Amino acid sequence: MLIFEQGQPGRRSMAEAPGGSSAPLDFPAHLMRRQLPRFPEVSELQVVRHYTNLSRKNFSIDTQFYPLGSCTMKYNPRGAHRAASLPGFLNRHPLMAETNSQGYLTCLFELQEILAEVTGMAGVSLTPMAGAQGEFAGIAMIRAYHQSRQDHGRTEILVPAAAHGTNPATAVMCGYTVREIPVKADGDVDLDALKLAVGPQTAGLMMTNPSTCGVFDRAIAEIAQTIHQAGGLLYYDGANLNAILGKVKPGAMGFDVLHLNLHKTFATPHGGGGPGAGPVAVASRLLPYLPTPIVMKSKDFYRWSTEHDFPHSIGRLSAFMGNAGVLLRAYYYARVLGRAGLLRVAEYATLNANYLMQRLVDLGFTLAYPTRRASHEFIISLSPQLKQYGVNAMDFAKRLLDYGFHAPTTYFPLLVPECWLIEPTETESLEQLELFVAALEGILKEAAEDATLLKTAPHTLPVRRLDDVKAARELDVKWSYGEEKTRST
Amino acid sequence: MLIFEQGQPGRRSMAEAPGGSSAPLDFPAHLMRRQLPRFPEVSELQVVRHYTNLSRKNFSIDTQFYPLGSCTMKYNPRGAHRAASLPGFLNRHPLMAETNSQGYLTCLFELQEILAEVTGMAGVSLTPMAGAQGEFAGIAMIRAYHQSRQDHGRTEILVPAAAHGTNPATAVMCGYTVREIPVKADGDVDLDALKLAVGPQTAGLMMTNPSTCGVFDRAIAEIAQTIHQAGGLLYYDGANLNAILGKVKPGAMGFDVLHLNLHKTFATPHGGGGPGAGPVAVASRLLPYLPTPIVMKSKDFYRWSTEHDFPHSIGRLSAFMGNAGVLLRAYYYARVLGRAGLLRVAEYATLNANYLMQRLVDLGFTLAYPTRRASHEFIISLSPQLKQYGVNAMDFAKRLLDYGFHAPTTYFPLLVPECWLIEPTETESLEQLELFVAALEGILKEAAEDATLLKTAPHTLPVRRLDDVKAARELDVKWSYGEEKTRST
Amino acid sequence: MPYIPHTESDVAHMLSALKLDTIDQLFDEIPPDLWAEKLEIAEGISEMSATRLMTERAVTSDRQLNFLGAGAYEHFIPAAVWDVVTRGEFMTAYTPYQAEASQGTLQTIYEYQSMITQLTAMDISNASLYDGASALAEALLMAVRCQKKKSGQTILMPMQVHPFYRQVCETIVAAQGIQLQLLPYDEGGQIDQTYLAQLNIEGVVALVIPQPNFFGVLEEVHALTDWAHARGLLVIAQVNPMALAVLVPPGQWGQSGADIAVGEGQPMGVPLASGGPYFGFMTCRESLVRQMPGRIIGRTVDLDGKEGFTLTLQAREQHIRRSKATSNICTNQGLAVTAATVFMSLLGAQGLAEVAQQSHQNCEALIKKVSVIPGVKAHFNRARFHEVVLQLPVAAASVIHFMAKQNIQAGVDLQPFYPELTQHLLVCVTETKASADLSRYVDVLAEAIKLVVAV
Amino acid sequence: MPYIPHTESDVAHMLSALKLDTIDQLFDEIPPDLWAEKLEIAEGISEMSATRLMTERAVTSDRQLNFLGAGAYEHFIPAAVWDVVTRGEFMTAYTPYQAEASQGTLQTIYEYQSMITQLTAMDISNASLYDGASALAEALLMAVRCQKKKSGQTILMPMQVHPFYRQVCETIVAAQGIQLQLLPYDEGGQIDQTYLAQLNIEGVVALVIPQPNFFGVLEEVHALTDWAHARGLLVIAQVNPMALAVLVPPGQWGQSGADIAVGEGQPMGVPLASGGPYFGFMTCRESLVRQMPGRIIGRTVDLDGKEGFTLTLQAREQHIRRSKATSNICTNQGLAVTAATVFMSLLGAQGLAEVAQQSHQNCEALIKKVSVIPGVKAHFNRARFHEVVLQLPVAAASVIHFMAKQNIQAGVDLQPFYPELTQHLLVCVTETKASADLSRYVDVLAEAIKLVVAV
Ligand SMILES: Cc1ncc(COP(=O)(O)O)c(C=O)c1O
Ligand SMILES: Cc1ncc(COP(=O)(O)O)c(C=O)c1O
Repeated sequence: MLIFEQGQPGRRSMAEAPGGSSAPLDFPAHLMRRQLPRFPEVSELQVVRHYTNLSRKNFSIDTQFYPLGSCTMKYNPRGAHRAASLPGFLNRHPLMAETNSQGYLTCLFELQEILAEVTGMAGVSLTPMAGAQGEFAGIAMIRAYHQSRQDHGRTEILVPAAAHGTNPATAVMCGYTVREIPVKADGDVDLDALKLAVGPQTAGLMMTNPSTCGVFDRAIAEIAQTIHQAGGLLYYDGANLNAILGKVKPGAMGFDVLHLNLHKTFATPHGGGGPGAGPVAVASRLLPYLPTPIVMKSKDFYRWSTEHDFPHSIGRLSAFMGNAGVLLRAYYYARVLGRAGLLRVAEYATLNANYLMQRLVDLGFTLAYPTRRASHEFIISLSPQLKQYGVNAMDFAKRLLDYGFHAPTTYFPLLVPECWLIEPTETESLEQLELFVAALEGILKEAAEDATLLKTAPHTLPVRRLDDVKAARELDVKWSYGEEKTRST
Repeated sequence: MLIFEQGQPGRRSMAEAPGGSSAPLDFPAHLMRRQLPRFPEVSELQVVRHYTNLSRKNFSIDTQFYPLGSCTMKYNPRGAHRAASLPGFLNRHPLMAETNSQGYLTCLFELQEILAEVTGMAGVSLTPMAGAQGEFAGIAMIRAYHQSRQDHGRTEILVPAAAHGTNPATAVMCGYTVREIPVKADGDVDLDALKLAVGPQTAGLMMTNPSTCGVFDRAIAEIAQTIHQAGGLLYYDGANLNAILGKVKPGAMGFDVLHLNLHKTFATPHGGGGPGAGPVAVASRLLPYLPTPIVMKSKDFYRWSTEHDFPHSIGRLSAFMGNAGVLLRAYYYARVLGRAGLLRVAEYATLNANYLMQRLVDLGFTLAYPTRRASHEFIISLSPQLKQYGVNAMDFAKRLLDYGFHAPTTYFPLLVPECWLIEPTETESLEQLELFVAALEGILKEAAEDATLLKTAPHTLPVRRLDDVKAARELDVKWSYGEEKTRST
Repeated sequence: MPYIPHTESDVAHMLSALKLDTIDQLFDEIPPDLWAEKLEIAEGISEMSATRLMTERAVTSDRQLNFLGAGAYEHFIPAAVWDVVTRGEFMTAYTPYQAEASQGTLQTIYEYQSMITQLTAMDISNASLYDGASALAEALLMAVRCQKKKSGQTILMPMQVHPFYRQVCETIVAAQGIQLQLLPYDEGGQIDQTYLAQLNIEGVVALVIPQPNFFGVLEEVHALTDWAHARGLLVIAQVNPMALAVLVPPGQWGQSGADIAVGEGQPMGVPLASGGPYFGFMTCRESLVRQMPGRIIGRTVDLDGKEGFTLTLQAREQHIRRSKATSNICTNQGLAVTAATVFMSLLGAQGLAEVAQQSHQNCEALIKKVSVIPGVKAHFNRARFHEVVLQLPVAAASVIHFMAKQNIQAGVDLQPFYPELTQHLLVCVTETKASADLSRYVDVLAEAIKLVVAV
Repeated sequence: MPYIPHTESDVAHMLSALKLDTIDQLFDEIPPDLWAEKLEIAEGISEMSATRLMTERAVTSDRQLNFLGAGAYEHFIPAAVWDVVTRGEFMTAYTPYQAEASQGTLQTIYEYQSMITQLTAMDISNASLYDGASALAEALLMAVRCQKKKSGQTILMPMQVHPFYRQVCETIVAAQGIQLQLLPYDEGGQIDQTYLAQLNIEGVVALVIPQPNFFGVLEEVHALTDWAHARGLLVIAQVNPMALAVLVPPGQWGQSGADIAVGEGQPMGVPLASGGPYFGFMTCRESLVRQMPGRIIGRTVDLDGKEGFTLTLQAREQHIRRSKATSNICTNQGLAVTAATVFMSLLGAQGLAEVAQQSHQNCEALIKKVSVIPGVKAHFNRARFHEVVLQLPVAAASVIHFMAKQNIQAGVDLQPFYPELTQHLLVCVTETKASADLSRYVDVLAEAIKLVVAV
């Protein structure tokens, strides 16, 4: 039942009203609203009960194993949440005087330093509000770099076929055309194709390493050389940084610019779709172009950068300076983990992925890249199951929900048919992995014995399989008043 | 699965350890623990996931309608929770200097005043930690009163048959014997029986009004007179104060001493069994005996009472001064409601109860006291249904759980056979009441058509009907190590 | 190991299943010369130490009396909002790709979309963009896509749109060759309509109308909308949602309403939090929906015909359309939107209107009080909403500096953004300010001015 | 109407169903002369105003450097504890009478009982009592019930049991004619064993042994337990659960262990919170279980044989047994117990031991530092746990007063409780104190003493 269906005209959650006297407004009549918007009219208990119960219809890290590949659904420390929620941070206006903000600015400054160190880059800007905005900032910096050198012929960004959708979309937002580079059967980028593709039109290459194929591209040095020799720059999509944190620095691989998804690698909560934070880090030649503001330190005083500090900046990306609350959580996380802890992230994420991969192989599942080590994630293809039982990757995924596990990422990357991208993360225990294996064993058996069970799954969730086609065809994207009386669901 | 079954030797939630260096302890060897207790050895994620998922197995006000009679399961304002959780309150040591505690003491002082006003009594002590401890304090004061007058022959406390179990249990704890007074068919105390029972041995009478029969005893003035004439005192069990808050003051009814259940009438959360708070209020002749400490005000300075203030106090009831956090919540609640809001509590609680009673009568349910107004609660007897379908009050209750409603109080008060004590509270909406009525209508139909469905209910909860007999007979009240390996559930 | 559950025997078991001796061997496909040296980062600390550290850091900005607005507004947030929103099931879920396991998030956003369209009187809302500034930038891109048949891609941008919003628009639209043409403001702080009348609109595709504008001043939204529509321009409304509880909503501007309406959602239950996470909302006319960026939630049915919610019109999005998507946005500001939904439900339309009214009245009360200080007055003389440009007898920066030392955040110095506003302070007052707060502000301001004059 | 959902038309509909005109008619069975006049209570205020009021009140006790212990201990509480515990499903549920709808609470308490019995090495735990003091009082009553065959009902109560606990015991056991016979402490602050040796134990049923005692001093628990058991007395241990992570648990005291062990549960994840809600824990030997007060949770099976949890042995309780119940307790401290369970799971046994060790070491470090101040030293010379009686050269009250002005809570003045301890301060140090905190304490204490001496 929607919150709109629980209202009654005149009902209010009265304690929430500001109270006090309200003289009539003195606005010009033609600028005043004539009729209040039609909102739910509900009591405080109704609101609390409604949204509490709605929340119970979600899967989440706190309640389920959530091996969603490429999304790094690791435990989100509650301590980070508390620290970021301290009144001094939570009630701080973004434009508060620097003299009253030294504690806050210190955290951000130190976070910049930590991110520079783990990425092996020369400078960091924290302002991008998610991975995709980081990508935008990065490609905009590549663009600014070429322009500053009057190198105007570079109109193309190269992107491996396995890339995340945000990569090509970003390149286009930055005014580039996109050329896809094929990926070989072993998951590495097709170097020959890359060499053929590069040229004076190449502004840069965007890639993740390890890639969304779940493997580390062994030829990264040669790829970097190829791009650099052609005059292009290398962009690193940091969504997979969890796989190599502390182990390999993107800077060492030859990348010129990158973003980090703090809501993945640095364990900040995803919030059912956000917020995130996508700081960018750059090699020294791109320093002048960093998006602003950045926290500067002068003689123990922390301050925001001004236009004088970064006259060539690509500019500002948010009204203030990004998702501060996410940054504070990431800072807390980095401090608690410290040097050794950050390194362990990659080690145990990789251990969990490889172990789980092995166990699924034992069950008879088909790996997309059977000759390779898994990074922090790996891909199985359910094509054999589709052929044998007529049950596809989505059917398997939906049935897995019935077992109380969130599904892996399905049908991405696009190049693997009936694809499952599985990322257990380092915070899950061996027992949890085994429970997942047992569930898949069960489902495999069900597929053989009763395929319909999978094709009509899920069966135990608040709703069964939803009709996406109807959703798109008969667009219903908001409540209409008047519906109360006619509906019966 | 128990938390103990999720551990692995050596696993830890490491961020939670205090860190720092630990020199070996310098205690005498024979006083040192030789082996650590065997605790779960689990990760932070395991703990969070385990208890989050456990919580999801509870019904609660925040998720369900919870018409548990006598328990006043009304909405617990989140604002009160936030106010009581302010760091200045939460981190305050109970013995903190009064000079640093003026804000806190002000809240308590004003709460004392508010409670005195709504009860019509002369003085208040906030220290009892629940209703039952309030009862203890009250009866102990009655005892102290009689003793101070050298009136040593009063050995008996009278209690109506409908009384809550804590009433007789309390009287006994205070060294009294208990005599039960019958209740008439109309729910009022049997005045004739009472008159026969009183005498020089009568220390006092404990009663609630409205009683747990859900009716207001109309002869209360005569009851009071009877007890007072016999030299006894009147104790008011404030568990039902929600029914008359602001409407009738217990002091006006002739009561000499009472407790309030702040976790009922003042909307503080019950916490799955506590904490509560059971402040006591007294008429002036009992003032000297109030349990301590009490907050005193001298020239705008708030301080704790000392022995000099209350040399005849019955004494202290808790290590510090009761459930401070509950008191702060109740204070917040009283301030938000204020004069008019407190009165409305009784009005709308009573309206909801009487309306729901009427609706159940319309469905054909049998009232225990059909000639009476409901107070904030009322009783139906399911005896007719037991006779007709072989389905008892408990079966109905368990089936109601399947419909997503908590059950009313069953089999209490004991004097009504197949009893349901139903208390909707004022914070539930008309629609919610109608949904409850519809559920009962459905269950009534099921009882007629398929009684087994009820007798084996619930069917949709985490467990089905539990074996209480086995629980008592084969006492299993803690986890035993070694079980991990042998169990399979 | 913080957050990592592996015991030594777990690791031994797992390695042996992999027929390996060390975890490092799992990295053997990575060329050894790429392996990092030890990180130059301090050793880890306990939750207790980290909490203490952060608590000490937070104290420096605690307990400030705040009169800053400028796009981020201090409104009271009922406790229920974040108590519910930070439940693990909301906070630690991902984007609702598996609809059946995400009905909580999906229905909440559907309800959000319903409320935002009510508030703006627009047809369609998306599920959020990053913040108000990036929402405006996306609106510009969207407007250009919608006007593809028109030649040119210039957007009229009033000077009194938030300066940071204008900067963000510059950053984001520049690469696609879109121009922002700045419009001057008149002596009342509004869009200069006489200037507009003479404007050559060759190559122009849209007009941005802020309501209220950065100065807190109300624009003549009806006349401006009709002016733009008469010339075939799209109207992009940039609005404060709290103000919309009392001001005519963009869907009702002029004859036919704005085409796209965006804004900063923060006033709807999201704490100031140093600037984020907030959320940008975006709404539009139904006919433009296929050009809209960001996620949209639709209602549909399941196999049994039961109501349910799911991501819809995904063909606009990067994960399906890749380089042809309407935007690159993926992660948005879901949790802030959840908070806004709970907030709007709790306050209701009447409650929001009362907050808006109370804020406005408090602001007018402050202006009155402050005007007794010689040389202090409201700079613009038009109707405004809960924010005002105060003209001071001295430089704003010195006053701000002095008042900050008294833990009063006095306002925003306008000089860096508007060189012509040399001694001007942008001050915001919301419903959170009691009369004693206003008096304190006035007293300390007077003191500050005296001191600065004396220097 | 705050928290009340009724609209005017709801009320009209409901009244008409009841065939009434006004709500007041529902009260027509109440004699009119009993109806109250208008309450003399202020009008209601909004959540915003109430929050502001409470915030201002809370500030007066905020940011204190706390060295108070005396039965309430400041330990660090991981954020996860109360984030989980304050979920609506835990916080707003009632006592788990409907077991099938309360498995969350029930299983949690079962796990709690398991952990507490591990910690104390006792057989059985109940689900909590109000606090440490009332748990001790209930233990006395229980001991008397268990010793029914013995004549007399005197309990040996050492002076160095928390004075407030002794007062609570007095209040609660007095009515049943139970006597507390006080035992003196020796020069080391322990139970005087030579005194015991000569004691006439006629009519005595039990001995209370605190560990550590109110002075922080460790008692000779083995010798004392054996002494008592040799004389047919029950042993009631009154223990700090945090100390039990490193000290020999009551179940292992002497030859056969304590009979009943109780204590204050607050150190296990419950905030200081001005004194409550805390929780009293109570454990006992299996043979005594039927005399135990309070709720007990048992594991059982459902109709399908599936594991489940339920209230058990209810025949001891007031709601079944009424006047024959083992106690009148009904509502207990469920939510605090839930917090303790999460806390103990997070810390683990090793973590608890580390907290205990760190606290102890910090206390010893403070004693060392503070001893350089002339006239300041530890008063008792025996092993102790994280708390110490400091002897001062001046009255403790003046020192406390001075240090409170510097926002340091210096300790508890012992004179009101022990007239012989004229210049003595009870000081507690936990793991939360950093070395800078200790130095600050020492500096301000030295200053305070100087000042007091000068007066
Ligand atoms: C490989 C990859 N790149 C980029 C992104 C985009 O990041 P964000 O969602 O933070 O914008 C994602 C997120 O799913 C991703 O997995
Ligand atoms: C009528 C009545 N009296 C007394 C009590 C005991 O109060 P408490 O549980 O707070 O000890 C209750 C609680 O259920 C009650 O309903």
